[in-house]
Amino acid sequence: MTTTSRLRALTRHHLFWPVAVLIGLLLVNVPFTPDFFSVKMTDGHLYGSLVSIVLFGSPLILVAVGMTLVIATGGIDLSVGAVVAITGALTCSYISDQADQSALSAVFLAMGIGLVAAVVCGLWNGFLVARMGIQPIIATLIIMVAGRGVAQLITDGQIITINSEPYKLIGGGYWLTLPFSIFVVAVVVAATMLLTRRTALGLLVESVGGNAEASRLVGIRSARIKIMVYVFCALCAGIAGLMISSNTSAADGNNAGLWIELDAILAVVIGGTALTGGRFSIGGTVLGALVIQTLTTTIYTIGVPTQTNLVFKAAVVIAVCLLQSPKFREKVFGRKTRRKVTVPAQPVAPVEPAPKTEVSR
Amino acid sequence: MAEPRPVLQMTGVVKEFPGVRALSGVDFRLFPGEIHALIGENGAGKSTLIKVLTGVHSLDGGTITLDGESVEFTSPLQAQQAGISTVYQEVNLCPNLSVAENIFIGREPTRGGRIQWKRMRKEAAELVDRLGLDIDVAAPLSSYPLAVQQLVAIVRSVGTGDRETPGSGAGQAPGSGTATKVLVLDEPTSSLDRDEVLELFRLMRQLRDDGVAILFVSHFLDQIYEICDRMTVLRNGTLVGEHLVRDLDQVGLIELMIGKALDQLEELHEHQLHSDVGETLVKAEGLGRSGKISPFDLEIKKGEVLGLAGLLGSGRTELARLLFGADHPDTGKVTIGGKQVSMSAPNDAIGAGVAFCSENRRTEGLVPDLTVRENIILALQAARGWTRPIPASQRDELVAKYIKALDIRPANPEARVGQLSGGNQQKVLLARWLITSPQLLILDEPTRGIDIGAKTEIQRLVVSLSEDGMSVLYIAAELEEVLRLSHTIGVLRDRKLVARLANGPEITTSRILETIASGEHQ
Amino acid sequence: MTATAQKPKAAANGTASRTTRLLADPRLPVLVTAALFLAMYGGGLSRYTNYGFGEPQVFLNLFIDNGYLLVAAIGATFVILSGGIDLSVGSVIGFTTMFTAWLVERQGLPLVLVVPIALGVGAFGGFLMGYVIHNFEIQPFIVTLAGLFLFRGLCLVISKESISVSDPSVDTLAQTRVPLGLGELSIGALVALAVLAVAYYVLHHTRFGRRVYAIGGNEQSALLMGLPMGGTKIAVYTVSGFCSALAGLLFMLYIQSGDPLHAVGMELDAIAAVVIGGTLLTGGSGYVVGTLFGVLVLGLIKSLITFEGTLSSWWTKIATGVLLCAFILIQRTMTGRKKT
Amino acid sequence: KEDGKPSGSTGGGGKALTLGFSQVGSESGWRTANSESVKSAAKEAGYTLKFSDAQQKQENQISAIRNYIAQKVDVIAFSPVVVTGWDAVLKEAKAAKIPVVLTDRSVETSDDSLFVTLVGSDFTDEGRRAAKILEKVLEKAGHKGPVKIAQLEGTTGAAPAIERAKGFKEIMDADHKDDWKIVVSQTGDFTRAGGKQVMAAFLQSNPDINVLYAHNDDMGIGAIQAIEAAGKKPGKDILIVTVDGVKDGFIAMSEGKINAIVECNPLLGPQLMDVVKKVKDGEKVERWIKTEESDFLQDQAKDALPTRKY
Ligand SMILES: Nc1ncnc2c1ncn2[C@@H]1O[C@H](COP(=O)(O)OP(=O)(O)OP(=O)(O)O)[C@@H](O)[C@H]1O
Ligand SMILES: Nc1ncnc2c1ncn2[C@@H]1O[C@H](COP(=O)(O)OP(=O)(O)OP(=O)(O)O)[C@@H](O)[C@H]1O
Ligand SMILES: [Mg+2]
Ligand SMILES: [Mg+2]
Repeated sequence: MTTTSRLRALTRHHLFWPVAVLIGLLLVNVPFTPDFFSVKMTDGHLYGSLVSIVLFGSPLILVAVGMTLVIATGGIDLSVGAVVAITGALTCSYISDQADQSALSAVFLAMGIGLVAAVVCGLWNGFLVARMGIQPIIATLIIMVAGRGVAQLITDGQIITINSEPYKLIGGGYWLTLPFSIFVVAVVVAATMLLTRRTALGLLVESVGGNAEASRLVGIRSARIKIMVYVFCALCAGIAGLMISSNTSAADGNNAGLWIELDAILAVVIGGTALTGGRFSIGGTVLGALVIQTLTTTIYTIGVPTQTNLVFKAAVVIAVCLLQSPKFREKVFGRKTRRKVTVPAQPVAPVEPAPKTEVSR
Repeated sequence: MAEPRPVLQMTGVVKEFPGVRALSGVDFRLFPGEIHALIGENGAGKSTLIKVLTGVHSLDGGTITLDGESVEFTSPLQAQQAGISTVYQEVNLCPNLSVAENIFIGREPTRGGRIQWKRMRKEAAELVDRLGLDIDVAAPLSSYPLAVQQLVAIVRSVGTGDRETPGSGAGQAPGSGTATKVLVLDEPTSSLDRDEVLELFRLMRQLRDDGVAILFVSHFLDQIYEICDRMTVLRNGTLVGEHLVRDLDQVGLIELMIGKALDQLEELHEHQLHSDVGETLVKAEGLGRSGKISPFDLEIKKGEVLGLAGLLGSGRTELARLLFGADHPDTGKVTIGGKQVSMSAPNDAIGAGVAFCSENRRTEGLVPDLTVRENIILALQAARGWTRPIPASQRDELVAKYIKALDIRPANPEARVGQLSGGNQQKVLLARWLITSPQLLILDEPTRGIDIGAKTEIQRLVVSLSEDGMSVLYIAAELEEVLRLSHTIGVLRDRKLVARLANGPEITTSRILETIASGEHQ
Repeated sequence: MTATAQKPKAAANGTASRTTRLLADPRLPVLVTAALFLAMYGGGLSRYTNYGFGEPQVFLNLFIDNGYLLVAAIGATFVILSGGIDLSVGSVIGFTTMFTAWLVERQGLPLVLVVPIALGVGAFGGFLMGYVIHNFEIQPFIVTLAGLFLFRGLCLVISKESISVSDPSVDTLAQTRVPLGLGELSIGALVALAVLAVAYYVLHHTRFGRRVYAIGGNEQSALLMGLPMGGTKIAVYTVSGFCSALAGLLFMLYIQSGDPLHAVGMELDAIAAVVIGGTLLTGGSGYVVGTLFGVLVLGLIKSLITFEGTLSSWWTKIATGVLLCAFILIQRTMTGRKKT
Repeated sequence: KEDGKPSGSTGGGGKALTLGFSQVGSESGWRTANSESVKSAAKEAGYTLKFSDAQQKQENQISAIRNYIAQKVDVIAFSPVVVTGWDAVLKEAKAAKIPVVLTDRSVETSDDSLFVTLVGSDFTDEGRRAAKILEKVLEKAGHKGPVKIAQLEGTTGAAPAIERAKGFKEIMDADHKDDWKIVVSQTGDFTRAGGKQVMAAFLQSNPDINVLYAHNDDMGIGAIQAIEAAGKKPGKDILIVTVDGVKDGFIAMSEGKINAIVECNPLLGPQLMDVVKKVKDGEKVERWIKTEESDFLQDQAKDALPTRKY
């Protein structure tokens, strides 16, 4: 009895299904790659599938975390992919102009420039959404379209290759035998959690997303909060942009972060945040992003033919969503234990005896 | 017709929500041609019973029979098709559609599949007219205040019951063509004023005489005694009794409801207003907004309770919204505590110590996904800014205090507000503003949907707050309520502040009604 | 005792000034979009007359070149009005081109048979998505995103290579031009306009159409009002699937080939067109006529950029973004700022 | 030029020739170099160039061509996004007597007279060349035993990806049926990030891979990074053959990390202008003008590097 009820409580936890799916996906790999879970030391750092999942998944986690807050306010940010491209392009083009590409100061300055550009994009999105009252999807579509053009303008349509050891660290390097990006992600996620849960930001964000008019009437400066989350989201995308360009030591204005917005939104939803705004879960988003990255890796390792990649992905996404839907579980597994009629044990109250006809006719 | 048979019978109805048992084995029956009151405190399970009946919630136990046949609806549509017409507690209409469409949607008059717009508007206007409403049925519903929306919802449900109106010809009834057998009204009168209530009652009687069984929920006991034939009392999700109205007096009823002898509910009937109000706190000069309310001058003193009286749509809410900066005024200025405040957004007013508790708790008040605790502290937190969260201990203490003071049930600060009963939601909203301890508290129908016990409690609270020096702008549909609490009464008519009456023994409800009617007075 | 009280007469009409009323009119965004479109067209005229921009055919080409987008956007309008979203549009279009090309060319089926099959498949796809969205209460964004992956994947499963359609009946259909006084329109454009007319009728003059608005206005209320929610929702996605498939057929006529990468990202164009046309993404407010202007605006932006003719690849993107942005901002200021 | 329509020149005389050029997009460095080459060559030749970018969408390209027809340009040139579906618009061009030149890749049409000539390379042939050069690479490396190939494909469904795979397989099936085997093949979307990520997964699931064939340099470069992260030596433990020949590819090759590159030359601007002029003047041109391309092995890398402009 207690074990089943504990199991119940466990399955009710909002992170249960994302975790279950993640574990399931990881296990799928084992028959194809028996040493999938093994992690070994190579060249002084850890190496293995799990490590690469985290390494390659880092940018997605970052973007998705930023996206979570935007979605929680009832918005959406389609421009993250373009911001990824712009940041990478600016940073790399600055570094590539340097005589000494490995000079720390130059690298920091370059990253600063890139991130400032990201913040500017975020401010613009925030301005359009919060001050001008333009629907988020269309407001951010502008940068989604134009931003990639800007990124290519910066790179001149070429792929800018750089050769900077310190810059390489962020997205492709290792520290304490672990991919450095793990630490970046950990810091950003921790900072986000602190920022939203240790201050009142989380509450206000959820309030704005849950009922915008009510929030206005309690005096929440929702415009400010919205601008903040768009800036934050762009900043996260910017850091992801640094990572992606650092990972390959190259900035690709056209392809960097292409369609990452869809994956990020998917991650947010798998993590249990509703697209309509309101309650959000950063932990869920991180899990969601890991699920997606694992799915991608799985597709590569188990040898799915290229032409069926997308069908496979669709199947998994549908399966995940169905599993997460209480309605579905109820309909398929549940048989919903209805009719466990619990007739009252209470002394039934004095019901008037005769149904006197009270018709006033 | 020897042995009258209930048109509707529910036996042993059980409904559980995670963590709450909202109904435990309730029996209920409804006879044709009667008006049956369902009574209970906030959170007793009235709305839940209605929702279980009409297929909004699934049944966890028990049976429902309609016309002798066992039924279990899985959607409101099915219930409607079986002849149960319902007005739910919160206004559930589509604000983006026109009034006429809201009345007819799902059963628009059509010819060859094409909606007959003209006919629909004409019939809608007729139906609306029967409730004494004079509004443009082609205008979107959202352009009307809550009370009008409430009436439209009623029109929608009753209008279909007796559409044998000769003018409309066809007489094809709602949905599948069944006539209304059961009409369910969950607190339809909570924001209506006297006139509308009378109109509604007239209509209800007419329907009853036609043999429709009516289930009526209200917290106004007077109304129940005025119109109902029989009543069922719920307490805490259990049935405590079914009585003929004439067999049970108010005192007995209240005792049944709250489960203990009632002590001093009447107490407030006396004017016990303190007379020493302070200097002017708020001063509005020429404040107005075109199309909403004509420019008005208003003064509220420290510790004064200013009540607003007026009929539905007279502009009380609009006035309050302007004072709070919820709408942008076209003209005029406001000074609070001697300083002029720019009223461009609620923030300005809040900064100057004004609080506004909206009449429309669902769209303008609560954030349904957040917990009781979060909803309560929201205004205070917004005022402090996001960087300074309220310390957890202080927060929990405050929340616990108000949950207790207002008797919010369930007394669980972690419960989602959207799952609370209507009355309890209202209390949460009140608590939210009370903890900000404002200088001027604007209460727009704060007792809407609140049971009598809590209502007295709230009124007492208002009195004591004003004694402590808080100014209150009080709006209520019930004139008596305004009269009981206010030092001064502002009378509105046709969106114009027409008079200010100092409260005193000579001021009575009829006096106020006269003022409203004549429109001019000093 | 209340006999003395006179009912205040409704005054909603007189008092509200004309401008306030105009600003509140839900039709305003459509009018503004239309006006801005004309203004933009005028701008193009004055700038590129020498390059033949003034020819009526250039205007008609907007319809010829965007007919398929119009049909897809009309489907999207239904979904968005109901408060949902459909991301599978582009993929379904791509899939339809691929599927029909495959049936016609590789399987040798006659076109008269292929067209209904393709439309049926599209509609069924939409139906399935609607079914999942409604019955399992999963967010439409995600379900249709899965649809996006699925249909794009199915394209590739049919064939990785593009299939050229050389069926003579497709040829004739594609090349038929209907003269229209000043210029000519293609079959595709005419079909698109017909779909627009039907959609307008359905949305404004049938019960189904009004239910779509009701659900978009407030889903919970619509349910409690006893509207057949599930049916409507599923129908809306079915309509969208159908329109996408029809758009796919028109697209196939337009380019006479099936290719697994056709119409990638077109869902965003469709959604953008709907929103530019004044429809609210939150649902319940908007007009399908607005969608027409949304599509025309997007098409015009493309045309203007081609006529400009000197833009490098990235400036093309930037210019598209800037024009879009300018358009939206002007539209926004003209319709008056509402609180979000 | 069996249809002889290029003679329908409108003005000639002093007026500069107008060329409408519709580019696929700017999806890669290769493509950008291609656009630049066309632009600068047009400038040099003194032609008025109408350039438009289709953002990888055929419909954009079609409407661009329609617009060129409306603008009555002298010659239309374009790099088709896909090979099919051009008949209608090309017929319109023909009706308007505007000659059409294809660049970069061909189209499938029912009527050969719809375009005059193709200036460009052949993706299938590149695949074949890649297989051929792999033979040399294996020989040079003294490789013995089975050849386990990992293939990094381009964007699924894109013509270069399909044809480069096809050509490679053709030779493989013909000459190396027994000893060569493609053990894994996935798309890396023509990008470095894609190449790196996919290669990392390959190395996990198939650690015994010893040859990599990447459909473009960028994916190859990404894969090199993944190989290095796995502690292996690109160019030694795993032999690498790529297609394209961008500068970064040559740099990697000169560092010994790529073993061979099959060139696919984007700089066809001057050739195109030549052809345009000829077409305009009604001269006879060949049906397919191949670009000058060669294959490079590691020892040629150092010398070839300075010639790489993009
Ligand atoms: N969806 C829900 N989820 C969880 N609990 C609910 C839900 N709906 C109602 N409840 C709980 O059921 C109980 C009965 O609520 P109900 O709304 O029926 O009360 P009521 O009698 O209508 O009160 P009121 O007079 O305030 O409207 C309350 O404790 C409420 O919190
Ligand atoms: N016949 C009418 N009855 C009621 N309201 C109307 C009528 N005609 C117009 N209205 C609307 O009423 C609004 C004023 O309503 P307001 O909410 O201020 O009234 P109120 O006095 O607060 O009434 P209540 O809150 O009881 O509905 C006006 O903006 C107007 O749009
Ligand atoms: Mg209730
Ligand atoms: Mg009011």
